[in-house]
Amino acid sequence: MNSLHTYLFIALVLFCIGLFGLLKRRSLIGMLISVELMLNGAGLNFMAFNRFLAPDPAVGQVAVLFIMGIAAAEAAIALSLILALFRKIRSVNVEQARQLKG
Amino acid sequence: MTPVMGEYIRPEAVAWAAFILVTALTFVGALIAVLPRNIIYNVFGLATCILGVAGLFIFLGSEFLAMMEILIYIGAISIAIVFAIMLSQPMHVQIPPAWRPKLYLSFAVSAVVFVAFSIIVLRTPWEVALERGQDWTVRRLGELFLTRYELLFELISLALLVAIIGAIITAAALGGGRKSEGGS
Amino acid sequence: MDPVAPNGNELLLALLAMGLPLLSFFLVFFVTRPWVNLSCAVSLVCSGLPLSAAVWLLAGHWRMEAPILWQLTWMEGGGALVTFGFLLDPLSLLMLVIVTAVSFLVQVYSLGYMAGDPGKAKYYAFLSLFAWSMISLVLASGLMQLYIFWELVGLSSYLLIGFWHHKFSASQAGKKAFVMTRLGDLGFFLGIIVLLLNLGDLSILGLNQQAAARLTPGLLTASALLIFCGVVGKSAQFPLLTWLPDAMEGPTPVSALLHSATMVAAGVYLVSRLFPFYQGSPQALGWVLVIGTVTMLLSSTMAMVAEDIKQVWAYSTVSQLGFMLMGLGAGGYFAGVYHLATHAAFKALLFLCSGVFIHQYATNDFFAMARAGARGLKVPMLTLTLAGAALSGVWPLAGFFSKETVLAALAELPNPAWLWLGILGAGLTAYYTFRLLFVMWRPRRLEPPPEHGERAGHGAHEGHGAAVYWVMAAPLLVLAALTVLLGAAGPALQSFLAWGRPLPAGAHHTWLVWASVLVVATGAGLAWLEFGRAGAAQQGFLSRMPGLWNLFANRWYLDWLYRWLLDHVVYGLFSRLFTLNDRRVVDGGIDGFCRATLGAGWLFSLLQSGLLQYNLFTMVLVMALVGLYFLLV
Amino acid sequence: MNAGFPYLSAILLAPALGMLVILLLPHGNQRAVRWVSLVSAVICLALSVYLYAAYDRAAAGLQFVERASWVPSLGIFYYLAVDGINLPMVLLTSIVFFTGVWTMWDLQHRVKEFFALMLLMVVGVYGVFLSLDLFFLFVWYDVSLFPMYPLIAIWGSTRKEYGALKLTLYLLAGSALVLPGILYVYFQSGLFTFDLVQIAQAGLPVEAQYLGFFLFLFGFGVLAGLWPFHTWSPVGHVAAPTAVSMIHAGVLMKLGAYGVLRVGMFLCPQGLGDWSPLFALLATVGIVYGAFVGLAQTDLKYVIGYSSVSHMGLVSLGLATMSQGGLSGAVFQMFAHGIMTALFFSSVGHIYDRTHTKLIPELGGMAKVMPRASFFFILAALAGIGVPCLASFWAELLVFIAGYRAYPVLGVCAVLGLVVSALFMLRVVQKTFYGVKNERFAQAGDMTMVMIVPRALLAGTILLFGLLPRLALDLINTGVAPLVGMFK
Repeated sequence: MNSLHTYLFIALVLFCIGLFGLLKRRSLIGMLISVELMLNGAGLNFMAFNRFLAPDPAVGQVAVLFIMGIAAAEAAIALSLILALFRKIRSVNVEQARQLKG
Repeated sequence: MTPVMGEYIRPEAVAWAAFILVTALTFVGALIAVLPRNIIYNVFGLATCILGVAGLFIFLGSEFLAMMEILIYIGAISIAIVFAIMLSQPMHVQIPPAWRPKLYLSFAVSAVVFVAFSIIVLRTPWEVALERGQDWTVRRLGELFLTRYELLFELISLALLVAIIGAIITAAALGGGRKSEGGS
Repeated sequence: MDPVAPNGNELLLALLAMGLPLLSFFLVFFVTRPWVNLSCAVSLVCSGLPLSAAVWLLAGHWRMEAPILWQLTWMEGGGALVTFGFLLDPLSLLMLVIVTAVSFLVQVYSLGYMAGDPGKAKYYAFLSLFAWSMISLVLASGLMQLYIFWELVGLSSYLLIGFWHHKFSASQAGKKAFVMTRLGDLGFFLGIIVLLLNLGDLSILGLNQQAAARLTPGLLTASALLIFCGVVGKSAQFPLLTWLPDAMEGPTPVSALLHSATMVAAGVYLVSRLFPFYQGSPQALGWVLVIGTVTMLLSSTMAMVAEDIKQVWAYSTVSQLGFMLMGLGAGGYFAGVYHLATHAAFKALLFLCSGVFIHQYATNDFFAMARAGARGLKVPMLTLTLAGAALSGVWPLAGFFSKETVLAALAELPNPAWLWLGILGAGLTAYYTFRLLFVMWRPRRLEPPPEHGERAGHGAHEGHGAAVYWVMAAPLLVLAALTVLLGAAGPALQSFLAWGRPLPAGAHHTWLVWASVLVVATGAGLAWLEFGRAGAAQQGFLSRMPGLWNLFANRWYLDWLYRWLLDHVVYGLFSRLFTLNDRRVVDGGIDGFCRATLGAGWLFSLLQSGLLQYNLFTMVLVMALVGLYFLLV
Repeated sequence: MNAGFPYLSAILLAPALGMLVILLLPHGNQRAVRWVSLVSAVICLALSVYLYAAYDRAAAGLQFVERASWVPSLGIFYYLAVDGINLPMVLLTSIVFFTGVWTMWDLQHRVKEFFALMLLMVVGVYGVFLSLDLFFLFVWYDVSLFPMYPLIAIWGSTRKEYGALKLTLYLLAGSALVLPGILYVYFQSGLFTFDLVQIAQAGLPVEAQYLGFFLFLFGFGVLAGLWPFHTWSPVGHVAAPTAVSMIHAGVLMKLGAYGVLRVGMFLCPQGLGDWSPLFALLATVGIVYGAFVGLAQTDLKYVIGYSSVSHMGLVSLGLATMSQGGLSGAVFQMFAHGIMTALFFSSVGHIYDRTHTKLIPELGGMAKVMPRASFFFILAALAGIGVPCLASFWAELLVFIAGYRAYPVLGVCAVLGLVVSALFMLRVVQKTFYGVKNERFAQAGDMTMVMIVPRALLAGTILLFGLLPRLALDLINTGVAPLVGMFK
């Protein structure tokens, strides 16, 4: 409970579950949720280092706050893109969005 | 009151139980956020997971962050996602079952990443800083934001602003553009 | 005998002889071709003047003491020096006179023979080219120059044999002549290269004087034999002898030129030209003797069954050339050259006479000619008989003396077999010559002359007047006179060719003369029995032996063999396989490679699916692996 | 020699300016287009003949040098000069260019584009022959290759797109080897200059020469029709329009051999020593193989194409012998073959224009129908057989002597190829021109006097250099001699 490794592994598992979801989900919203999971994993990592290693406990918290801010921004942008795409192709299935294929 | 409880239930045990609870909350939430095909379940999974992470933050010593986590993720992002779902995806539209190889491939890639990171975690000789500050107060955070990390703070504010404006424009203009295109 | 430089007079005459025919060729071919008579005149002048120059030179140098040499550098590079010039010595002067005389006479004769042919001017241009090449060949000062004009002689004969090229057989014969002689020239060329690389000096004088001393015997024999390959091709010796009978497809005067003084004579001339060189290698001379003998007997047998008058003479040419080579191979330098000279006279005569008949009766079959009344044409008939007698070696004609010299040379050889084979050949010659003569003189029945049908190749026949007849007859008379006179000129020529020095008197074989006279008489008598006497069946004894008849009539199946080789090896095997290889393997390989490239492009284009998650897979995977790599290594 | 009129630049500029003028002319003005091309061709021809005459054979070496620094930091120079090797090539280019323009006088289809592209190609060819700077040489090389594609694909005949594509791909593959070769040499020399003469004088390390020559041999060898990279050439010849075939077979293939000589052998003389047996073997195979394959062809242009393969094999064999005679012979053969092939294609072009076929079985008796065209073809065929007193004979003579000296067995095989080539040329002549007149083409006209001029120029050149080989060889020997010195 009080070891760095425990937290790092929890964060890692969270990250990998998020990654798995990101790769697997075809729903854009599902992918967005997975990205949030990954971000949380990263934030957890920061806090773990902050708690066990860092010289100044405030710095890690700052970083996590930044991550949250970025996550919020990203979510906003992503959701708006999803909505725009949905209007275009009437679906949020990423496999339908294949305009990049030559 | 505490000593009484301490006779029967030791604080460490309570802490362990709590830790296990939040960890389980995190993992189960994450899995629910990823696995089911119904998107609403996913959002609930995300919320559950966030609660677990907030708990972990408390264990890591920052109640403030735990609070912020719940506030931002559950209060803002999850709600936004729910709105997006409502706006975009009719609940009855079924997404066809996943293509199996893709599932395996995703799992394999995640596993590889997991292994890679595990090795990194295990092989890195983590060293504790020589002097460690003990100031966990929110005041300290606020000071830092306005002094050392001022520029970053400004930047993230700007990024948020731009993101919000961008979101509005994308959501409105792209869709609107299509409409006006259709109309003209 | 170091060569001397020519004085102005000699230089002028020799260059005149070499240059005028070339001038005439260019003039006639490119300028005066539309005006036929003018072209003929130009050509005649340009072959008459060299004749006078040649006679003048010969007369002026009857007692010459040292060869006259004049040369320029024609080309130089990489250690190969090609000179252009002339070498005047008894042999080349004699040959020059023969060549110019025959070509002049042939040109005069052609005035009548080719009258009315639409390509007459072009024909005269080619004749000039032919004369130029042959004269330059004869006078060549170096082996390379000789080779160059040797090839040009081949080219001109190609053009002339295939002159009536709308006939398939004519163009085929021209091609055959060129390619077969080219095959021999291959050896000649390699021989020259061998000499060049090992000796560095290709001048004829140098070769004759020093080659034997400076080359190892093996190299000497090898180069001599390689050069002899060229002779085999050009003089139509075994095994490359079949092109010459086919070359009859050309106009008859061309055959006369080809057979007497130019094309085929070049081969024998080359051996005599390099005779001291050949003497350095007894093995090479031995081969010359063998090839000559085989050719002579082989072609004599072919002549015995031929029914085309020109074919008979063609086979006889081949056999006589073999006979000359026998003489040279036996070491009889004078014998070979003398026979070459007399043969040029009477063989030209034979062809020109035959030409008159062919022109008159529009057939080549002498049985048909005889039936049509050939003996009515007195001048050609008499001269034909004279020339035929000379060919078979009847005293006192030129052929008799030259044949005796060759036989005498053969008698010097330790092995008497050569002599007997030579005498046998003389008998066969007498037989087939008299066979033809008797058939011509004593036809079985006379027929009215056939209508002048369309005989391909002979333009219009409007010019049968007396003028044409006499234009064609005059050269016959000149040649007939030569045929008679050359016999008496033997000793004079001998001393001329030996630089005026008295020769060691060879043993006189009186019995040899009688033996050969007897053999000739036997041959002629046999011909009389079968063809000449009243009521003769006019069928040779060979017709009772169909196997032999077929063998001889099919040229010992040599042609068949060549055809087979060409069809099945050259075309069927190499050409076909290489072409297949080119289409399938080389080209197909490249096309396959291109298709594979396109296929690979298609395969890779599958990756570009537009599915972002696959890109993501790759990205993450690569990042993880790179991270692992840096951690673990 | 630095001062004075810049003749070489003028040669380079004449067609370039001609092309610009043609591009600026209004559409539809075909007469003007033709005249501009002809004028630029005449200027080039006159300048080349002047250079050929004015070149000081006694002094030898590089003359009419024009050298200016272009990009000093990379060591690129604008460096033009002629010597005994490229001067005959320049003359050849001018003759073929001039006759090519005249031959295409009657072209009706997209005249402006055709002549513009043709002039562009010629600029490239001149550039390659005149430049002594590797960078420029490569650029000009590609400039001369690129117009081939549209020229064949638009104005060509039989399977034109296929032929054009194949040709372009092959040649670009070749230049894809040349470029690394040039860069390799550039860096290995340590001088960081593209100046060919400087690099050659400084000399390259032996190992670098080994690889460098390999790259140049196969890079340029593709363009020289080196066996087995030759199949583009018959296909391309067949597809190309007359003048393009003339320039292509007459000049462009020489670019390859010239490249091997000028770049490969100049810079990597020792590398050549290691590769020369292979080079000679490929060359000899090409000689014999080309002749045999030519024997089986039924399309006149294919026949000529394969004869080119065979004759270019002779060039390669000459180069591979590394001797004075072989190199002189090779250079002379490039010249003689260029003129000869141009005459071939020019005559065939006329026949094709009039009869609309070039299949040998369909023709026949052409000597009666069009005696002039037949004369020129037969003359070219005789030159191809190696008849003495025609230009190629001397070249072949030198190559055979040198070839036999260096590689006796291959030399004999190559001489054997001569008989086969005689067989196949005469076969074509017989089947096409001799025999009974084909009534179908009885009305097909012969060449007019105007159309004779270019052919007569080519035929005259063959005869002139055949009768007086020293006109060319004395010059070529001076150019080759220093090179031979480098091999020792």
